[in-house]
Amino acid sequence: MMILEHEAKALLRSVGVAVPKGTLIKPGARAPRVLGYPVAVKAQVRSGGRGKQGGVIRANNAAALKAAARKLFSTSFGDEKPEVLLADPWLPIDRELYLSVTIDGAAEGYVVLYSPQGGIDIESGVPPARYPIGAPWKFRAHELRAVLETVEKDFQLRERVIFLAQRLLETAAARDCHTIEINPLARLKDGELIALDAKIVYDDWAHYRNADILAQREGELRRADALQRASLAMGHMYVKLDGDIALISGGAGMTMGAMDMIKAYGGKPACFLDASPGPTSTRGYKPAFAMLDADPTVKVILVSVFGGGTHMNRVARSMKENMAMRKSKKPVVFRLDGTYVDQVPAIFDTFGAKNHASLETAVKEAVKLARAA
Amino acid sequence: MMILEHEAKALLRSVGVAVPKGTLIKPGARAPRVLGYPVAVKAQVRSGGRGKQGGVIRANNAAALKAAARKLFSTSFGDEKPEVLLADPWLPIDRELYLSVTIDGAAEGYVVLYSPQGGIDIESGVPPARYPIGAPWKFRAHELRAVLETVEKDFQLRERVIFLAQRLLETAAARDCHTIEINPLARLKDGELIALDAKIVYDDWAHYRNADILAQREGELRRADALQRASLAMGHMYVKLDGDIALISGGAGMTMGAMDMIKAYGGKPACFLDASPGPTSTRGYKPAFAMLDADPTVKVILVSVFGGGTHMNRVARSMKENMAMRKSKKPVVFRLDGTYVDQVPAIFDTFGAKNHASLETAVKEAVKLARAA
Amino acid sequence: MSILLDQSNRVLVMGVTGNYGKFFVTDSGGYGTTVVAGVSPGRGGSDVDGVPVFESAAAACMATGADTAMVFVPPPLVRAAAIEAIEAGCKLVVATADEMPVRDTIEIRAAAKANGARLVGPNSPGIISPGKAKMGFMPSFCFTRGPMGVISRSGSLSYESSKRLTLAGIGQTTVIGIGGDPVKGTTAAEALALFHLDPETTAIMYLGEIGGSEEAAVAEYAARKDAKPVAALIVGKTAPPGKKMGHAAALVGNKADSHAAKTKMLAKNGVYVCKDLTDIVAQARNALNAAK
Amino acid sequence: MSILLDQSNRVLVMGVTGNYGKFFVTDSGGYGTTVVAGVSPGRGGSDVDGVPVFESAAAACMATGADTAMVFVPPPLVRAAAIEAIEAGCKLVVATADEMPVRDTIEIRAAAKANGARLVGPNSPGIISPGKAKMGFMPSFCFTRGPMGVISRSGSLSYESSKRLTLAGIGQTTVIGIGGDPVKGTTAAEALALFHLDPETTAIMYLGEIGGSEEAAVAEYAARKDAKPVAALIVGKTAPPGKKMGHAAALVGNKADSHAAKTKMLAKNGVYVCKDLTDIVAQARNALNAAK
Repeated sequence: MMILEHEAKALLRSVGVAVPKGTLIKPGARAPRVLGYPVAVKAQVRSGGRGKQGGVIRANNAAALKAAARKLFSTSFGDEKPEVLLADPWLPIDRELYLSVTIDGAAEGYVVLYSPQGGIDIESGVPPARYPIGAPWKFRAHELRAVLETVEKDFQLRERVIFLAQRLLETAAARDCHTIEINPLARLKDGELIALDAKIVYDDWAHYRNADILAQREGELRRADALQRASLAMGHMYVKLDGDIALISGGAGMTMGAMDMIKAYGGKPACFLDASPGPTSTRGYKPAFAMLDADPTVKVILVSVFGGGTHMNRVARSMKENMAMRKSKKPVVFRLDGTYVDQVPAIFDTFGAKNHASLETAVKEAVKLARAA
Repeated sequence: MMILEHEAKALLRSVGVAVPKGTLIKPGARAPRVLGYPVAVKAQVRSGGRGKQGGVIRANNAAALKAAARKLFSTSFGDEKPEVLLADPWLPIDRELYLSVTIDGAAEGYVVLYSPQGGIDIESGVPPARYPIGAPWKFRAHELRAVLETVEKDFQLRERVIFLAQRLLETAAARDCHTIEINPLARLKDGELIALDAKIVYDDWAHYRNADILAQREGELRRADALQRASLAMGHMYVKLDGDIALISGGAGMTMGAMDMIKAYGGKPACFLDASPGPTSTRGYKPAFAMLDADPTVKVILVSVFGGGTHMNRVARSMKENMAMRKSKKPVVFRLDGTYVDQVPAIFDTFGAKNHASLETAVKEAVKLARAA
Repeated sequence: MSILLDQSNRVLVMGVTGNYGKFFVTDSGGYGTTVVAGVSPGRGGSDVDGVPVFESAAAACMATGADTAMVFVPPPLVRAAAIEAIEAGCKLVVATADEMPVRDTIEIRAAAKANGARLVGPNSPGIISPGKAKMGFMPSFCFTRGPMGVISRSGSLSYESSKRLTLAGIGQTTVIGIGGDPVKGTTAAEALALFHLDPETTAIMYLGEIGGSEEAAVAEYAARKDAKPVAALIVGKTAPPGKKMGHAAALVGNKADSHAAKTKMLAKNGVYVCKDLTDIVAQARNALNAAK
Repeated sequence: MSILLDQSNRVLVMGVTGNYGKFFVTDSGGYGTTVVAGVSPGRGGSDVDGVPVFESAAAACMATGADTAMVFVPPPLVRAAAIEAIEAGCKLVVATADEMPVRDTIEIRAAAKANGARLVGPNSPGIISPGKAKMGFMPSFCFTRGPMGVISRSGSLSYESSKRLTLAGIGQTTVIGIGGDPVKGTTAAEALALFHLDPETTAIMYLGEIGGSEEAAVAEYAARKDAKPVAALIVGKTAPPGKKMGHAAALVGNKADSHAAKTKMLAKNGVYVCKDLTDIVAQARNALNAAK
């Protein structure tokens, strides 16, 4: 998961990377004390494109800072309102660069990306130079130097970038970061490099060896609404969409495949919900139903599971339990297939449910029911 | 440098290692709130053997905790009084183990040490089992398992130890620790492993990539007295001894060699002072003289430098400057040798100093002067 | 023929005494997989359903000639178990676990490379060569022997698709789940290279997703003059940009990641692109016909 | 003969355009060292005192046949420069820098091992084969050619001791500074093995310290039946326990680390132990006489 800019900068500072001496501003706090003016007042949100959405305001004095804070606290970026702001000193920049370390399948591991022109338009410019590393201990300064030779002509700057890149790579590996991106990385008038912005994406699954990641996951749960929280706590992957046919599925690919088919048959999926992760997926359906039953935009629930290691007899029994517990009258359409699917009809018969033999017929029925609702 | 137990435990907790939920106690603070009784009240000092010196006191209630705190704050361990105490819950221990990861020349890098019997008598028992790793990415759980097979019969415990050892190894490498030692590592009644004590020694020279190390170095300077601080800030290595002939030397081996010779000729060295580190060693002699001149136990100063990269003409000129600046009348004996030593006599002549041709004659004169003082 | 796996693989199960390990011995052994050994530290000397259990992969390989490993240990332990199997001499290691830190996968891949071995997974259903052997929990009835090589980023989707092919009479040489993580033991490009060399595989079905760069490799392969015909289904048409759809790699981060861009690129390079799941059989037939 | 270094080594200077690099080219070149190239990224194409400067070690080795590297870059950069030189083909790399994180040394050692190369240092004066070549800043007048191999954990102490030997007419085949850090590019054991095989070296002088485990390796070597005679000086008799004496490794942590324990162990294994610096020449003579 992505952490906030000020958190990313604190991590970078702790590993010897230069970052501006910023001040955190909380809502309703008294006039924040900053080290001097002007400052860049920056909304701390996870969604991208903040710069282009007015999420960074220059303030030349205390009054302007206060006004900027008021404005940013009342603005939404993506679907996210900032809970905190960062006021960084406005530094005299000589040049804006782009530097990141990220995970890359083709590189079989980590990759360094560098562009001599950083900033908010990085995605529309020339693609960054790419140094594939693989396993972290394979980083070689001289290999990165060879990659940068034609891209960055200023050799003193180049050497600083190489040194910094190794710091980022080692940090990404040590702290289980998927991505550490510095954009812009600024060269100040005195030649020093400083991270004006920072984006860090943690590897969720390293939570057992990194207390920061654990805390971020807990923060994510805290921010979720109560119904979603129970489902997230089960390890489910849930993304709300704007349709009315909710999907409880297993496996990311299968879930997307079913979503696409709902659309193809004229319906609109209400969510992506992959309920397969976690060891207790059969019991885990309970919070999924609770969440979707409580969601007023959901008209129909389609359960579509094609299991290998997940056994369909257990899923069918779980469905029986869940149907017995539910208070909602929203219709549920079932399509189970996979290991022990032959045992499903007998179980379904005991509570009058029907198991569709194909995804097509299940989707068609769900679409029909949604229209009728 | 070594950090305090509570700092080490905080670092371990941040990387997913179980440590007791302790409470910090500062001197003069109000009655500390702990999570429950009994607690182990532990002096936070860097010197070893704390347990045997009464630095850990069990307290069964608030009054006992207060008494323990008062006692520990007024006790010296080695030459160190605790500035803070740690009150840890007193846990139901099933067994005490020993586990550490440290640097080892023969291993060409890191080594894991494990003993099924931990605790304060670890050094007098059977030496721990040893798994040499070398470079950190060469750690192999199955190799460690083979080392532990005959040492630790409880295979479930063994598996936990292996998993923890890898965590410590990765942390040592990522955070530039010379040593991470958990002694005792306790197995609780429920089978869980928890670090009851923790010792971490940082690699001083990694300060540029680890802000913790930088902060610890700054703490070290802060704790030093003002005169020592200037010398330490130069990068000098200073250890106070109980004699009266102060030594300003260059190179650790040469300095010890000169100390030993002072002793052999009937004198007593007042310090180990290796003034060679750092790029400005010639200018760097100034704080060394200031410190030693101000030290009432020092009667004579012996300057003994045998330089290769350090050029003797520059050292001689620095001595001239320092002698001109000094207000102290303490005698100084010189023995410079090495690169450009041929230029020394001419420089020394300009301020009436004599350069001894051999360490023997210099030491003899220093011993004579110390006796006469 | 098939790729990577058939009855000649001598399979070692890491974590054989756990629930998954035990089930695998029965289920997979029943399918035809040659399961020869298991490893479970502390439990060496016992057996699981007749399969001998060893203290270490080295001991297991030495005693049984195991050359292939199936890893069933909790995610934090997969790295150690997989590398142990690789260094004991296993040339194919399958790890189905999800929830694995990507750094661990990177380290396993590096160990595999250094030892001339191959990892399949993680976060993958495994691999099956229908009628011969399977390494994973895929429902066997979905698969049948035939000429189609199948590569999938997603488990359930590979069952769903293979069942459709099977019901339509289109069998598979091997179905390999390359997994949903950003770093894979075996990439689409590597799986394609293997199918390319397999004489029995006449056409290839690729089951992909939004996000990641695997699909670029598929297009690149299809563009080769000597390529076998490729059909492909890309799911995630209805996924909103910027959201991770379950798989760590399934995220539309930039234009090239989107469903539209991927299907366009694939079609441009001669891939038979399925419009959705219902179109699988038709495009598979097109690919097979093109191979004739 | 000598070990590791003579005029046939073709030396590359990493960081040649810095002050140390420039001084080295002049000083060491003047002594006889064959300095053939320098590396300084961004300054390729220039020269330092006639020595051509390249952008990379690979380019330098290719153009000049350099096989040995001297590293003069700031401590945080030593790891990168040393590994670059090793991977460009240098079989001997000398790093004199102190203040190096030990993890960096570990990584250089691993790279050296993987490439069949050897590191000398760090935190070391370097290595000199008197009358032939030197890699370091040692004062040349302290050294002369002769039969004694010298191994030292400390720079200045090796100058002091070698000067005493030289003045007494006892020359040296090679004087190698193994350095004061806990992990060394070349350990005492490795240096002993090299001197053991060098036909010109008839006896060995070892200059050690309290702390660390190098002295155990010296005793072990001396105990061999075919060992060449060894003399040794251990400094730090007056050092208090538990205090680090400058070198990271010079710390009496347990009984075996102490001066008394080390000298006793050495003497027991037949080493001629010097009581202090003034005893160096006498014990060196004893060792040389024993070799006759």
